[in-house]
Amino acid sequence: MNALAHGASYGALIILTLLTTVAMGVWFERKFAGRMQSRLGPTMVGPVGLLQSVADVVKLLNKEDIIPRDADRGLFTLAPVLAALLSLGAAAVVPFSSTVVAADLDIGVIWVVALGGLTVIATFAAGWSSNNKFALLGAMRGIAQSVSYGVPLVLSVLVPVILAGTMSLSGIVAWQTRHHWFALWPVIPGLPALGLFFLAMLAESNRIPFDIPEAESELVAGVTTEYTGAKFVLFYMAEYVHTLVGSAVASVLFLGGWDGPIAPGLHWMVAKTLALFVAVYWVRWSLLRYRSDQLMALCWRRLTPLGVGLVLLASAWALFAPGGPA
Amino acid sequence: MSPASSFALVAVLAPALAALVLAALPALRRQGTPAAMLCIAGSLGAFGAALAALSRLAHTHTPETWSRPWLQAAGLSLADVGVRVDGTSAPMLVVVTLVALCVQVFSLGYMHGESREAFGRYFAYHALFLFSMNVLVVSPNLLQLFAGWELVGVTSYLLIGFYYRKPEAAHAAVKAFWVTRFADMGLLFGLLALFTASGSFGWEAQLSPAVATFVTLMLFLAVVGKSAQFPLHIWLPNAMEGPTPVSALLHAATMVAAGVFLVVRAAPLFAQSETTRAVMLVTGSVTALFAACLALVQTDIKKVLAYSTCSQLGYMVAALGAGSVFGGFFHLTTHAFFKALLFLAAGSVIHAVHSNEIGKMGGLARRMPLTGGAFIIGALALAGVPGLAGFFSKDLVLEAVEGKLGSLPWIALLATAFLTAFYMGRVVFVAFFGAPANDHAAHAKEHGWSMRGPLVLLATLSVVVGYFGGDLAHLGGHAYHFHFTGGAALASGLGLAGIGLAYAVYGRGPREAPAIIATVDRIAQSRAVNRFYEFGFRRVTLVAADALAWIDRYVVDGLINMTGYVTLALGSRARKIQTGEAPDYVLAVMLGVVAMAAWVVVQ
Amino acid sequence: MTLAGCLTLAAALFSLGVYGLLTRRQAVAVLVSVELMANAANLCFVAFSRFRGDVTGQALAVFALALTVAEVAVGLALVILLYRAHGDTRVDLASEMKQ
Amino acid sequence: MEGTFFMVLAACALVPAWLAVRGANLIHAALWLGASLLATAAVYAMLGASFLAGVQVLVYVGGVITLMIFGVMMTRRHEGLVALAESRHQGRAAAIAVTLFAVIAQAINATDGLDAPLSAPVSANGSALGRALVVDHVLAFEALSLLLLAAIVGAVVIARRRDPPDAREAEVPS
Repeated sequence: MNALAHGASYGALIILTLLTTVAMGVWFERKFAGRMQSRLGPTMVGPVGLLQSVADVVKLLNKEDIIPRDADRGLFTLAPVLAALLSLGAAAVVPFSSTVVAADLDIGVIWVVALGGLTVIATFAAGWSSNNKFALLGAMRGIAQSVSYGVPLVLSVLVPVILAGTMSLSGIVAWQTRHHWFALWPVIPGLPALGLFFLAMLAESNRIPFDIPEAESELVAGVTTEYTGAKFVLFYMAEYVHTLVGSAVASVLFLGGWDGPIAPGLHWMVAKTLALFVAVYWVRWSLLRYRSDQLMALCWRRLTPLGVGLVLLASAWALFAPGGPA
Repeated sequence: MSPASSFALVAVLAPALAALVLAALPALRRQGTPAAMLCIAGSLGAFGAALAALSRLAHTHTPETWSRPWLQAAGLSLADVGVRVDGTSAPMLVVVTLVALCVQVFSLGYMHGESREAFGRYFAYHALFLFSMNVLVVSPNLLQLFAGWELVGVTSYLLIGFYYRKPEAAHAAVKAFWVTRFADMGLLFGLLALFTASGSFGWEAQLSPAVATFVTLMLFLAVVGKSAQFPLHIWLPNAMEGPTPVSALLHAATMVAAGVFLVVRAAPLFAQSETTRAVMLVTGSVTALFAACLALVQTDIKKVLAYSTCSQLGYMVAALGAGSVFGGFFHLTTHAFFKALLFLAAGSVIHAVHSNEIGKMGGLARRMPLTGGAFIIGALALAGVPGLAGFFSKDLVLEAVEGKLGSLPWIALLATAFLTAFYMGRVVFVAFFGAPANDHAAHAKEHGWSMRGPLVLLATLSVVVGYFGGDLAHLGGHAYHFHFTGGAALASGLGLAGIGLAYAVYGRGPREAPAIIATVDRIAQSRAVNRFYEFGFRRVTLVAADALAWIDRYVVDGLINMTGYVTLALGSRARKIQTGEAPDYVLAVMLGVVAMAAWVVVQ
Repeated sequence: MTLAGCLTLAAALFSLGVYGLLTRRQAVAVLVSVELMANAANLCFVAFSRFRGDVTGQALAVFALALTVAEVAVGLALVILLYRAHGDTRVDLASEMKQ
Repeated sequence: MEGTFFMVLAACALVPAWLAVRGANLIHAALWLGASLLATAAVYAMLGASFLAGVQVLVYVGGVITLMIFGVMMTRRHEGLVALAESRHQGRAAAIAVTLFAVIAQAINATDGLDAPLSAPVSANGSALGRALVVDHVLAFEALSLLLLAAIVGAVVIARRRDPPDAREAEVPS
């Protein structure tokens, strides 16, 4: 029961933090995008527009909750909830420090990847239940994309798993604490694996340059076309959380997680996660969208073989390098 | 492996090699002459090896056997295959290979007009025949002998039917094949009975009298077929449709003698059955006399010789029936040479005048002196004129038969001797003396040395081989020493009388045949034996076959068809189960699963 | 939680799968039922693995899982083919073999 | 507590399973199957097979269900998503399923020793399972790899269009 209480309390803490971070993240992104585009971004609500996100949320929650007449009502409602739950659920196993973790599963890596994969279901449910052809097209693209990018994602995740010899996220961090970060050494499977994970994560969470399910210039707003109000908030939030958790996982897997000098572990972890989070936005506001077939070609012709190669290299390293994993 | 048997093995394998090469390389076979040369080389090698084996045996006087187990099962072998060199097989091997060699060389000239392809095919058959015959001759047991027996049957079929585009030839080939095959059933039954009774295929088994009689009678049936004894002689005259050298080799000197050879080989078995020997004696003398009568009236030179062969084989069989194994074997040996000589000389004549009819010849002795001389030597040898090969062996036969079965066989054989001299005299006087019957005969010429050489060689042998009787007997462990007796005087007197009569009748040109000969001719024309077979075939076999066919069609097939109809009917009902829809099949599978699971649980 | 409980659950899932297999005509729905049955079998493997204290059962379950995935991939390819041929995916339409 | 939890999970597995095999809507059926499989995964986790539970979620729910939905969407027109056509074997099918369950249940009842509480979990971190997979049963593992490869190639070949796709068009795995 103690573990349960521990998990529950930390879980609640982490969720609250995440939600706050999302709110701040939206503000940060708008300011960031504004600066990149030589404008100011939000300024009106609160000091330097800090409360803009809060205002947005309040506004959205007050909006009418529209369910299209021919929609599949059950799924239409389930989809955003599922999306939010899954992204938050993935966060449950991410260790923010050696103690701040809701559930330190021995198969944490699989948990994260599996829940990430399940997001597809939510995407699909949203797109299909809307009974809107843009939404459905978006869902179809999303499924193809997620299923495909699941492959390089898993392959890139396998690199630290093989090198550390464990599937527990905190175990991987602990290994890096004892030895070195995987992004730094062995640099050849490590750093490319980080890049691979980053790209695959962008695709899995439908971020630019892989935001084809949304593709606002083509599909209005993709799967979220018919969503308004609270449901839209859930989707929006889920996407942010997904990205955030992805960044956290990348930090854990490749950048040593809470490992760092001087400052407490939690600070290091948050710093690394936010750095990656910023990188995601940087990419978002810098790059253009890929075309669907280019996206697939990239996945199957470039990233997947690369991932296989990295896994083989990591295996070789684990087998032959001196002082490899036990 | 001892020298003699290795020589014998070479004698078997040399022609086999030639046959194999010719079978495997159709291009070479179709070249003609190279194929012939290869075949003759094989025969030459075989002859040399046979001679070496014989001389070796003459030196050691010890029979030799080399064999390997064959058809092994459960540690036991059914029989051995190999070679056996003894006083019977070694001389026979020499005779066979020598005659074969002569015939093949002769064929080089005789078959010259054939297309290259047919020429090659002819020699390929010859090589195969020689191999088969040698297998038969050297076999250490009766099973291998049987294999060789059937092989020579096949090659005989192939060679009789050599001109397969000619309907008569094809027909004759089939007839020979079927008649001998019918007789071969006897050999098969005999062998099976022998194996059942003695557990082996050896010829030295001791059998109970009844079994011995059965086995030997069955073997003798095969002999009757192969050696053209009455009443299964009918295939041999037809077999003359084949090329004449083939007649000389297969149907005079070697293959037909295989029957006699079988009896000689299996003499220990035949010695155990008085009954069989009596049957042989009767059959042999009847055949001898009967065939000689038929030979009187034939106008086809080859048919005269064919019936003459039947007749002489009857002599041998009669000798064997009388218990004189060596008498039969000796006559076999001498007959092989002079009958081959006669056939080759006849072939030479036929080649010159383009006809088989003696009426279309005449005066050939002057135009073809060598051929004529060879034929006359052969005829005299056949007639039993003293000093020539036939005289010694025929005398031995008559001596053996004398006094058996109330002397009737002896009288028949004496009469045959007379008739033999007469019909041979007839042929000689009509064909070789007098005036040429037509332009062909008038312009006949001798042929090249490939045809004359074998004639000279065989003529020489026909003269001298009789004097080696003692050595031959010694080799086979028999006692024989020629001494001139009253019987011999009687036989040779009858022979001379026959020649004289022939001269009286035919010596001064063609003349009306005497009444008695005309009668025989009428009887011969009636083809009584053939008609008996035809009757038997048409009235008995075909009717029985029709009845069986009816039963097969309406009873057996009816049952089968009924099965088919029932199955079809059931199938069209059952087809409705097959809906082609997967769920139905799944349903059935699941029913089965549930039933099985329930069964297990209930258990 | 007992082995009997797990096995009974598996049996119930399997029977449901059988029921679906027999009643469904839509190819994908048939696949759904088959998956349910395979899953029930896997549950048995895992339960016995725990019961016997032997990891082999789990290994078997992993193998079965992979097999199922392969089956679904090929099955769906066939469904697509069926759709191209008939414009529909009802399995009872594919009865050409009947003739 | 554990027993109750198991009962809840069993219900969570069975009810969606029922809906999966009875539901008229194919998409719903596939999703209900996913739910049932998730519940089964939870049972796996309870049984100490956490790795298997994760793989179940990853492969089955994330992969297989997705593929199925994809298959449905590729092969159904939008208006035809509802699977109205039911087989005519309803009654027989129900009888067979019930009999099967009864038979198995009877077999379980009749066997002694199945009611004892389960022993300790066999694999805590998956390493034993890993060893079983690639050491003890490596041949089966390799054979399975080959099978998967064959299945991938086969699926691509079966499902690919007759006319060769535009060179720029990447093949979408399905």
